Amino acid sequence: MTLLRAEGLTRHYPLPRTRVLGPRPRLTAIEDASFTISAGETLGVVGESGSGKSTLARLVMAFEKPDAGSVAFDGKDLHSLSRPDLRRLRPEFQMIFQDPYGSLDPRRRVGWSLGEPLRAMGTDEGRKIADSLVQVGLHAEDATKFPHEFSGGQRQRIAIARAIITRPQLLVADEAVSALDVSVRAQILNLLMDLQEELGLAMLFISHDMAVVAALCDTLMVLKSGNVLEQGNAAAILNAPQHEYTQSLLTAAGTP
Amino acid sequence: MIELDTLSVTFAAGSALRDISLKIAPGDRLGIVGESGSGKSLLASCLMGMAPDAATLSGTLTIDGVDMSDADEETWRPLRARRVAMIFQEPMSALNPLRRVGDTVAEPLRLHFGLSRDEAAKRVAELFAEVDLPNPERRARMFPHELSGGQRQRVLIALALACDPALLIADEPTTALDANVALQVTDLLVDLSEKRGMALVLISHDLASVARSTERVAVMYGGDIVERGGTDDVLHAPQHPYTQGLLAARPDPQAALRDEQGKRKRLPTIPGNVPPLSGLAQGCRFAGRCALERPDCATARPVPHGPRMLLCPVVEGAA
Amino acid sequence: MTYFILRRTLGFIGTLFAVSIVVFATMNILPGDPAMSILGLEATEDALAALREDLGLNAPVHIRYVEWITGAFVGDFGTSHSFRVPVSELIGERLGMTISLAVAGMLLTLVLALSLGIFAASKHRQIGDWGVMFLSQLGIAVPAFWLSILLVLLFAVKLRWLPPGGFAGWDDPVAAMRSLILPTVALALVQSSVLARVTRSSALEVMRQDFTRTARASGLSQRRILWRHVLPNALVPIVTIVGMQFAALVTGTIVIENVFYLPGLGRLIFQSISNRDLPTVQALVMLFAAIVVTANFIVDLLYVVIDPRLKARQ
Amino acid sequence: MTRLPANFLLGAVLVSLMVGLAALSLVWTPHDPTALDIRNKFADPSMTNWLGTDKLGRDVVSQLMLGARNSMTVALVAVLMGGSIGVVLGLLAAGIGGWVEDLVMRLADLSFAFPALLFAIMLAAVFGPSLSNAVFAIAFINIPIFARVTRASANQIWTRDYVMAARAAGMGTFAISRDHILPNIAAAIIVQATIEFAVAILAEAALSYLGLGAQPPAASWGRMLSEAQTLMYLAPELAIYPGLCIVAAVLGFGLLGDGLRDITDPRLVRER
Repeated sequence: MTLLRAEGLTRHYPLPRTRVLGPRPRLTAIEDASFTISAGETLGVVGESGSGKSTLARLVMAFEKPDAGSVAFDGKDLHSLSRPDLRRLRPEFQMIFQDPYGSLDPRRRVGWSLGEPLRAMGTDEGRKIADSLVQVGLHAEDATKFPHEFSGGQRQRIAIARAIITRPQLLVADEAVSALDVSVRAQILNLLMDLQEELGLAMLFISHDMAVVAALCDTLMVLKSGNVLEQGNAAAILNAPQHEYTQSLLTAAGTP
Repeated sequence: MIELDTLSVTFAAGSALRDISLKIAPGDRLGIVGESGSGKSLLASCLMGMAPDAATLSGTLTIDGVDMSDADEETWRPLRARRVAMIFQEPMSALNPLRRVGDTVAEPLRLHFGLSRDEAAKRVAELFAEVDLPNPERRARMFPHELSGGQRQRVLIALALACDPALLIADEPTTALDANVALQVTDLLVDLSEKRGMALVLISHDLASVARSTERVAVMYGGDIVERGGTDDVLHAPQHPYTQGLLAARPDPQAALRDEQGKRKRLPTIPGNVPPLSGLAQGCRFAGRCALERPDCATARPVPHGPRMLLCPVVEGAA
Repeated sequence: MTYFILRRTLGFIGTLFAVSIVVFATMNILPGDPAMSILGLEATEDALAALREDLGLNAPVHIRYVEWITGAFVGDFGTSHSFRVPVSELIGERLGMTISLAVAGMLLTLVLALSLGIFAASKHRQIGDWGVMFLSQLGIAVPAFWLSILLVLLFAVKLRWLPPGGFAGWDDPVAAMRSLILPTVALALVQSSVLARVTRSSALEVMRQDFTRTARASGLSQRRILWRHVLPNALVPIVTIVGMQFAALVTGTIVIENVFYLPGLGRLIFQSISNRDLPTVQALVMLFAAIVVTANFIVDLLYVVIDPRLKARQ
Repeated sequence: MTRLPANFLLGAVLVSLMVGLAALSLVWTPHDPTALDIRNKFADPSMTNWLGTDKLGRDVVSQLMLGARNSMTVALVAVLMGGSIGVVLGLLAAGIGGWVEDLVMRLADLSFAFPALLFAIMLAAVFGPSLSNAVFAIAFINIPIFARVTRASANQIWTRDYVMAARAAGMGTFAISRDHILPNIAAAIIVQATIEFAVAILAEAALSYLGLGAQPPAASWGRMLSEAQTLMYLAPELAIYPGLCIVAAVLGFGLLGDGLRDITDPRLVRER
């Protein structure tokens, strides 16, 4: 069953003018990207800085509107929903970020931050905060602590706990393990696999590191400078990359 | 050429480097591998005499037979660029944004060798050609913001090479670069080291790039060198539990993704987190996360042993 | 780059235009009867009506604005009704004094601020740094007019080295310079306290950046790094503050002229307030605001010279 | 908590001294500050008049205390007025963005062409000089200052991942501004307010000195100085005390603001 269907997604950013006449220069962040994610499935998006992968995440999260194309979640076109309708739908798709030090409000206790999505939904917090902390391998008592009392890996666990607290169907992860040390990264990747099996989560997993994507994804999409180079079954691409660029990403991720 | 003997660095918060002993001979290519907080970048700044003011050094650091462990800025300055040079992680911020890159590279040439403006410009063009920058004369007149990340890093390498150093320290030189550019830069460093007979110290968290470019490797954890030996030996047959864990935790893109039941394979992990400077154990710093830990590991100072240097009281060292 | 300059120039003209509207509106539309405030509450209705006619107050507001702004464009600011001469003539006679004072003040400010700021940055966390920081903190806290009074007390009243105030004209250049020494010093000490702090902190900021580490790793001396690498990069924020300080400089000049009884525009504006001479006040406020806006415009253009990155980006 | 910085402590001492004097003047002064006693003019400091008397025989200490009250009140009213308008404008600009942000910033740019003194001059020319005009002028110039600081720091917070997470959770612009933006920029605003407090004290003194602020017989440090200036040869010490008071108050708030910045600036904390 298709959960997310993106068609012809295109986004340009205007650049400052350099001359008086003529069209305004623009930067193509992403050009004509189409993909689907089925329920419980993981799509990996690989690309380096400037490939447009973060723009893709913001478009899917409906933080900004595409210049062309559409994103349909559960059959509903996210970018044509009214603001209240979009807000009501938001608990269904959540996001985790790259920098574990920036994704939690430093002035709020962990429990407060975890409760935010619930308050936005207008549901009762009940035991959900404690439950989701335990689910990501932390303790219920951690809710009363502040983010600075945790290490990077633990903070990323908290961010994941916040993202799954509304029991979403889709999780968008933008370079979610890139800032972590290798030894901690494996723990978080395992946690994501556990949660995916327990909750039937679908994931849009964005990374520059082929190795990380390989560990987690069913399908793959390779981006370069806003263009889709190749996409399809992850194992197929990893074993026989069609594109030279994909090959160089694989070499970089290769075993020592 | 450079010899460290039980070099230690202490901050108010705790000890950041502990009894580091290393020898770097001319033409050596040494990799230093570690995660954040392992002390690898601090070690690099010590080799340049650029450790933070708040740090206290003990032990000896010998360059060309002279102990530099408590040398002052004026003693260090003639050595920098001419004996030991360094390149950094962020090629953008490491270049003065208001100067043409050619002028930046020419500056030490004119200062240290007294070259004239024209001689220096000529030498800069040669250096740019040596680091494979296309169209060297034109590049020299550009500002850093007009170059790509890879080109900037090449400019920095040219700057480091300007005064023919005997040792080049590269501190995470490719972390900020895209994958294929990173490969090219790593290969360039190896190439230059071989052609010039220049020693290279490559500091990285990326095992793949260290494997590709170095002959020997030192693995650091919590301010200790926990394992040291030939790069192939260490990376293919790691003996220290930390090195083993670190290598295993890397997902392999070519490996099978799912087990027989169709479930995704979990990655082997090292439990716990990298401890902060103030929370390091008295004994083995890996204590608390180690699978082979014995009761006295956290308190007893491990002694380096084995033909391949190993800092673990539990594992018997082998070659 | 041409586009950048063109856009800034258009913005500059637009700002001047907006400033003129604000000045005109404040002085003409705010509830208040200029005729009444000129003649006082006891004025007869006839006298008020006559003055309103005289000042052209009976025409609709927008017509009066257009007349004022077109006149101002060719240097005609109307007639001062207290001095009975054209406002432009009043301004012309006094402009030299104000400009000399402002330029001298700014130059002394720059010299003091840059040298003290860089000195403090190079002695970061040492006694020299603390000393400069303390003095500048004190300098910011001292009102320029009180500093002037203290200077007069010391150098004019006690030591009798310099005149306490007043200005005898440019005919005797030595006497004229002597009269301007204390005002210039008073103006510059306060201004340079602010600027020295900015210089120090932006120099420290630059010193923390990676390329100073590169310079150090290339074996350059501390001095060379400071003057060749740190200062040029620190100039960008310094120039910004210099632009913003023009507002303070204008204010400072007005105050200082009044403390030292110097016949400049700042003195004129206060005489005009006491005389209820609205056309003169309006013209002067416009002039001062225009100076501030122009200074900021020039600073904007200066960025392009200092920073090659702007040339490329804009 | 680490040791408090020296500038913060010194600032706090000076500020409490000045605020204390101002508060005390509400209930008690050594003498009636406006009571004339011509026979006792220019009295030297004594047990009854600790710092002597002025040209009309008024007690200097009592006048200085009243001046403190005047300064603090003017600064408080002006900074609160200008600051709250500026903060709201800045939050709106950062939260809504687009043309709202452009408009607010254009207006802020425009108002930088008018230093407080020029604004006060215009008001004085139209309405005649008064203390309320001075307060209004000082409040006015605080609006763009706070609008800019608020917008700049708020825009920084708006790019943080935790704000993105809040948006992903379905929080609206107002709720995010209230829950995340304001608490995280509060420190920056308080630091700015403390520094602007010092600036306001200076501005009030200058305006009153020039006759555009407090009118006689109201006591103000600036006005005391303008009176003293005319008597410089007769009683130079009268030109000293009010100036010292201004310096102490401005220095106090300035140091306090710097100290607060040192304490709250995360960059400096990391350095330690």
